[in-house]
Amino acid sequence: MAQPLEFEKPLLELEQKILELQKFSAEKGIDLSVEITTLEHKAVVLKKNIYGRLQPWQKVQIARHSERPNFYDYVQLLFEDFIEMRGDRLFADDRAIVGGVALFKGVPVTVIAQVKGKDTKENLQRNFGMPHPEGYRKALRLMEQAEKFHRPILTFIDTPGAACDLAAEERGQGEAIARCLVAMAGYHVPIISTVMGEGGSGGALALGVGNVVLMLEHTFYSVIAPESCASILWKDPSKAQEAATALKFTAEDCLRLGVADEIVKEPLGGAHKDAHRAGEELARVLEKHLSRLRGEAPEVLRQKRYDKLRAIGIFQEKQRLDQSVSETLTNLDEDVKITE
Amino acid sequence: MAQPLEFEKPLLELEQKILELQKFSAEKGIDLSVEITTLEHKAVVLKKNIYGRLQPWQKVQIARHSERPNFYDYVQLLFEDFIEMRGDRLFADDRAIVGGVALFKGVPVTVIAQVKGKDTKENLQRNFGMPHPEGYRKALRLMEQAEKFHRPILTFIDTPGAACDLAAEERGQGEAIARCLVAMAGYHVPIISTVMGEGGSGGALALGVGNVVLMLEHTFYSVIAPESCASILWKDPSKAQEAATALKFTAEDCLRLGVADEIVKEPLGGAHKDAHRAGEELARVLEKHLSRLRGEAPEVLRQKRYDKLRAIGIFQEKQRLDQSVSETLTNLDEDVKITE
Amino acid sequence: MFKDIFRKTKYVTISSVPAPRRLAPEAAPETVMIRKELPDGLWVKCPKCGEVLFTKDLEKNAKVCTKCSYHFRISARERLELLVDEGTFAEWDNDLQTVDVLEFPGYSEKLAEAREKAQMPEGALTGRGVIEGVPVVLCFNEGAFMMGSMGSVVGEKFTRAIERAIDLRLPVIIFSTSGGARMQEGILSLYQMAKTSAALTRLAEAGLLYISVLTDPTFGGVTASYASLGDILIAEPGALIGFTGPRVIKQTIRQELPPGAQTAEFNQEHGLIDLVVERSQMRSLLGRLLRYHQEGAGYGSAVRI
Amino acid sequence: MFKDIFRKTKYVTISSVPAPRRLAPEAAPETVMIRKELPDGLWVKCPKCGEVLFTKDLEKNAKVCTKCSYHFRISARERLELLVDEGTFAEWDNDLQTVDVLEFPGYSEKLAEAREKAQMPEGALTGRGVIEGVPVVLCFNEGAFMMGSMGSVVGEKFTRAIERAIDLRLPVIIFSTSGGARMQEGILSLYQMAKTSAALTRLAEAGLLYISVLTDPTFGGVTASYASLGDILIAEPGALIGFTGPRVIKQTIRQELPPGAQTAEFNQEHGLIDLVVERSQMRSLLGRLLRYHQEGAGYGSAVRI
Ligand SMILES: [Zn+2]
Ligand SMILES: [Zn+2]
Repeated sequence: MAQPLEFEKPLLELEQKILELQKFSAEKGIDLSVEITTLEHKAVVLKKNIYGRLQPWQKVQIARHSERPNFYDYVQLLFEDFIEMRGDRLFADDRAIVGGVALFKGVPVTVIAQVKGKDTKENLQRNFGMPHPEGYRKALRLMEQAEKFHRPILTFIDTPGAACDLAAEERGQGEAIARCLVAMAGYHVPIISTVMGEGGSGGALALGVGNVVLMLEHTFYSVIAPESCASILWKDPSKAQEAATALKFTAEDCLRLGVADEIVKEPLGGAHKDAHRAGEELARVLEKHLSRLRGEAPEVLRQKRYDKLRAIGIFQEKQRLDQSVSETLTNLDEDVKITE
Repeated sequence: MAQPLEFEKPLLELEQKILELQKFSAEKGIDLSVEITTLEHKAVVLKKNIYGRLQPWQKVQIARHSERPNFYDYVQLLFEDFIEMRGDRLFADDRAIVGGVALFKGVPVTVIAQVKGKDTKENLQRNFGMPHPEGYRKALRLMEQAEKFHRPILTFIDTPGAACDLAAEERGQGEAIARCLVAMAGYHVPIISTVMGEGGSGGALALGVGNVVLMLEHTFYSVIAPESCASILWKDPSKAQEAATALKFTAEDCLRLGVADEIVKEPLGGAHKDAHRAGEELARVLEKHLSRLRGEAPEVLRQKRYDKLRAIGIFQEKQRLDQSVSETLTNLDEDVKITE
Repeated sequence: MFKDIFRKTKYVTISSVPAPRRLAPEAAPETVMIRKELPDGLWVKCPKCGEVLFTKDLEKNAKVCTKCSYHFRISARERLELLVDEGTFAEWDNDLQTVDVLEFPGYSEKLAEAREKAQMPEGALTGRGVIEGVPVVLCFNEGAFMMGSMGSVVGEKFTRAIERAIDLRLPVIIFSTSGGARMQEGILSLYQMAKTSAALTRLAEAGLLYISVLTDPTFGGVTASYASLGDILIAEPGALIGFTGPRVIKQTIRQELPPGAQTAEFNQEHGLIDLVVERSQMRSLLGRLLRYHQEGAGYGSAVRI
Repeated sequence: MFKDIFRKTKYVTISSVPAPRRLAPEAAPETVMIRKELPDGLWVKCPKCGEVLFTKDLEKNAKVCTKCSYHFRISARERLELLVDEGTFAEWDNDLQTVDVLEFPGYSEKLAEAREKAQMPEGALTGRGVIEGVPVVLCFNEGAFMMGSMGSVVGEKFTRAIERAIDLRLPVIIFSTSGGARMQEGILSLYQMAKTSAALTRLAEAGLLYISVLTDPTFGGVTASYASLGDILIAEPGALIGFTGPRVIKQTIRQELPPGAQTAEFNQEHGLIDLVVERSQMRSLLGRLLRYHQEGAGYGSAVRI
C-alpha cells in the first residue's frame, strides 16, 4: 500500500467512515443508504476539491510518490513493441536513462526515458533516477539514430536532477547535458518531451527540447529542487514548501510561461491510483501531437522548435535608444514585453 | 649517449680507430693523413653499406631506438606555431596521443601525433606510446574540427600498438579505433599520415587513413608486432627476427604493396643521428604533398582516399562464373589479380 | 586435394532470387549451396555445465545447450540457415581466392587446411537474403577458417557486399567471429580494417541500417573495424568480445583479467553493446529491427535538406 | 536610486564602429562606456599565497598575484579592456531589463543590489569587438551580478549576440563565470540554457568558430549549456569549473571532493578542457586562434558539398 499523503487524510477518513457504515448496515440490517449516499457524494466533492486545487508542494509530493508509475509501467500501454538499446558506446550503460526503438500506433519511434527505481535495490541501480554523463551520452547516441532514420523522438522526464557526485564531475556532466541541448535543437524529426514526474533542473532539461512539451497534471518542472532553493535562499531546507510556491513550477505555471504546451490529465487522485488510465490518456495526447507533427516538413519542424525556444524568456526592452535606463525602469510595470 | 645497436658496431669501431689515429698523429707529430683518409673513406662506404641494406629486424631496432626523435622533437622544425588541444571531452586527456592546431608553411593544419616518452617517467605518463580509447577519441574530436574548419590533417604515427589492458577493454578500444577509421574515410580535407617510428597494428592504423601515407626510411608498419607474431606462430618470441622478415613491413614493402606512397629519406644512420635534417626532409615532403592536395576539390579528395583504400588487397578472382573453384586454384600462380 | 573439398558434404539447393537492379554483372546472384554440417559423434559434452547432450538434440536447439543455454560456436552456413527465409539467399563472390602474396612461411599449408576444415574457399560468406520478409545484405565470418581472420579476400568480400547494399538500398547485417586481421597477409590485412570501415562510412551516409552481431569470439582488428560500427550492436550471450585477447594482455602487461571480463554481458555493462540476444530469438529480433528501419516505416518519406 | 548607478564610475569613451551589414536596426552599435573599476583599499591580500599586494601593482598585472599567479576574479568590463583592440568594442542590447515575472520573494531587492554592486543593468555584456585585428562577437558573464547567474536577460543577450554573429559571419567568444541558471526566474531561467544552446547549434552549422573561456567560478546551468559547447575550451589557471558545486555535493550525497577537484587543471586532466591559459597570455592566444580560423585561412575557400 502507498503511504497516504498528508492532504489526502480527510478523504481517506471519509472513505473509511463510508466503509464502516456499509458494514454496520449490512450486519445489523438497518437501511443507511440515504446517509451513505450523502457521504459518498461528500467524498466525491472533497476529492475533486483536494485534487482540483492542489498546492505546489502537494504536487511535488504526488510527483515524487514512491508508487507513481515509472516509464516501465507505461511502456506496454504506450507501445506495441519496445526494444531497449543500451550503452553510450564509451563508458557504461546508465540505468537511470532507458532508451530504444518502439512502435507507437504502428510508427517506429525512438524513446528516451528517465527511470526511478521502485524499491531501494532498484533505486541504487538507477541512482534514484539521477543520470550520470553516460546516461545523457546514451540518450544522445540514440537520438542521433532517430535523426538518421527519420524517427520521431519521444522523451519522458522523471528525475530529481542529474547525478551530483565526483564521478559525474570527472566525466563531464555539464558537457553531456549541453550536448543533448545542442543536438535536440538541430534535429529534423518531431520531438515530444513529456514530464512524467519530477522535472528536476538541467538533468531534466537535457531531454526537454521538444517541439511539444507535455506535462502530466501532477508534475513539476523546476530550475532547482525546492529544498535546495530554500536552503540557498533562506538557509533552511524545511522551507521547501514556500520555495515550491515561489518557483512557479507546476504544469499550469509552465503552460502560462510558454514552456509547456499541454497538460495531460491524470486520474483523480494522481497517476499512481490508476496507471492504466494515466497511460491511456498520455497515449491519446501523444498521438494527437505526433500525428500533427508528422505532417510537417523536417526543416519546418526544426525551425518551429527553434522558434519555441527562442520565445522563452520575459524581459523588458527599451524601445527608443535615447530613453534612459532609469526612466525605463520606473515604467517597468506598464512596459513589460513578452517576446514571441 | 644512445646505446649502440649491434649492426652499428663495426662502424663505431672504425670511427673509434680513426679518432685514435688522429689523436696519435697530433700527439706524436706524425703525418697519418693518408691512412686516416683511407679509413674515413672506408667508414663512409661501410656506413652506406650498413644503412643502405638494413635488414627488417635492424629497421625495427632503429624505429624503436630510445633516442629516435618523437613528435615534440620535430614540432618546431615543422611548424611556425603549435597550439596543443587536450582531452576527449568525455573521460580523460591521453598523453600517448597529442593533437592541436598548427601553422605549417603559413597554413593552419590539424595535427595528431602518437608520442612515446624519452625516459621512464615520461613513458609511464605516455603509456609507452600506446593510446587508450580516450586518445583515439581525442584524435577524433580534433579531426572533426579539422573537417568543420576545412583544415588539412597531418597525422604522425609512432606506437607499438594500442593500449592492451583491462581499462582499454572496458572503455571500448575497438570502438574507438573503428570510429577513427570511419571518420577519416569521410572527410573532405586533405589527410597526410606519416609513419615516424613504429607503426604498430590497429593502434597505428587508426591514424593511417590518409590521402597520402608517408613512411620515414627506417620505420615499419605492421599488422602485428614481430614478437607477437613469432610467439603465436612458432611459440617462440625470440624468433622475432624471422617474423620481421616474413611480415614484409618495411617502408619499401609497404610502398610495393600499395599502402605507402613515398619514403622520406632519413639522414645516414637514422633520424636519431640528426633530428634537424630528418625534420627538414619531412617538412619538404609534407609540403610537396600538401600543396598538391590543397588543389583538389573536397569531394575529389574524399573519393581519391576511398579509391586508395579500396585498391588495397591482393586476391585472385575467377573471371568466368562457369569455371570451377578447383580449376582456378590450380592456375593460381598464372592468374594473380592485383586490384587497382 | 582441393578438388575433394566439397565432396563430403550434403547439399541443399537454394533457389536463386531475381538479379537486383543496378548490380554489376560479376555480382549477379547464382544458385548457391547451403551445407548441413553434422558433428562427428553422437553426443557432445557442454563445456559450460558439463551436461552430456545428444548431438541431434543440440542441433535441434540451434546448438544451444538445452540445460544451461551455453551457445556453441556454429558455422557461417548454419547461421545463415537459422536466419533467412527459406530459399531466399543468393551468395556473392564465392569465387574470390586467396593469394600468398608475402610468401609467408607456412601460409599456403594453413590455407589448405582451413579450406578443408571449414569446407569453404575462404573465411567469409556474403550475399543477399530475406529475413522475415525484409530483404537484406548478409555477411558472415567463418570461425573455422583460420579463426575467422581477415585477409584480403574477407575484406574484399565484405566491402563489395556493403557497396552493393548501397546500390540496392538494402540494410546490412554482419555476423562477426574473428581473431582479427590475418597476420600472414601483413599490412594488406591491416588495411582491410580501413577498407571495410570506409565502405561503412558510405553506407551510413546513404542512411542505411547496419546491424552488427558479435559472436564468440570477436577480437582484434575486426572489433576495431566493422564489428564495432553497427547502428545497433547485438551479441550472443557469453560471447567473448574485445580488442586484445586475455592471453596477450597477460603476456604483455602481466595483467590478469577478472572473471567475466570481455563477455557480451561485460561489454553491455560497459556501454559497448546494445543487446545481448539468445540465438533462438535472433531471427525474430532482426526481423523486427529490419521492419522498423524500412524506408518510409516512420517518418522517412519526408524530404530531407 | 537607480539613476545614480553610473555616477560613481569613471568613464572611458570608446568610439563606435560602423554598423555591420544585415544588422537589425535595434542592434545598431552605439558609443559605449568602459568602466575602470578600482578596488577600495590601497592593498589586498592574496587568498592563495597570503602575500600582501599593492592594489596598483595588482591592477597593472591584470589582477594576477605577482607572487603566486593566483588569478583574482575580475569584472566583465575589465576583461574586455584586457582583450580588445582599443576603441573597437561596440556594446549590444544594454537596454534589456529584467522583469520579476514570478514575483519571487526578495528578487526585486536583489536585482537592485546587484545593479549597484556590478554597476551594470544586468549580468551580461555583449557586443562586437576586434582582437589583434580580427573582428569577433564577445559575450561576458558579470560575476558581481548575482553570481553571474543566467535569467531571461542574460540568455536573451547571449542568444542575440550569437544570432548576430551568424548574420555577420563572425566567430564568437564567451567568457563564462556563473553560478548557473537564476532560480528567481524559475523555469524561464532553465530554458535559457536550451535557448543559448540552440543558437550555438546554428552557429556551428554556419561553420563559425566558438571559443568558450571558463573563468572562476563556472557552475550549474552555464556549464551545462554554452560554456561547455566551444569548439575550443579554455580556462584560467585554478578556476573552479563543474556542474554541481562542492557544497551541494556534500549536502546531497555526503561526498567530500578531493583537493584540487573541479579546478581548471582537474578538468583538463579529465579531458574536459583544451587549454589552461594565464590571463596575461589570453589575448595573444585568442588572436592566434582567431587568425587560424579565419575564412580562407587554410583550405576554407574550396566549395563544400
Ligand atoms: Zn550446458
Ligand atoms: Zn598569491
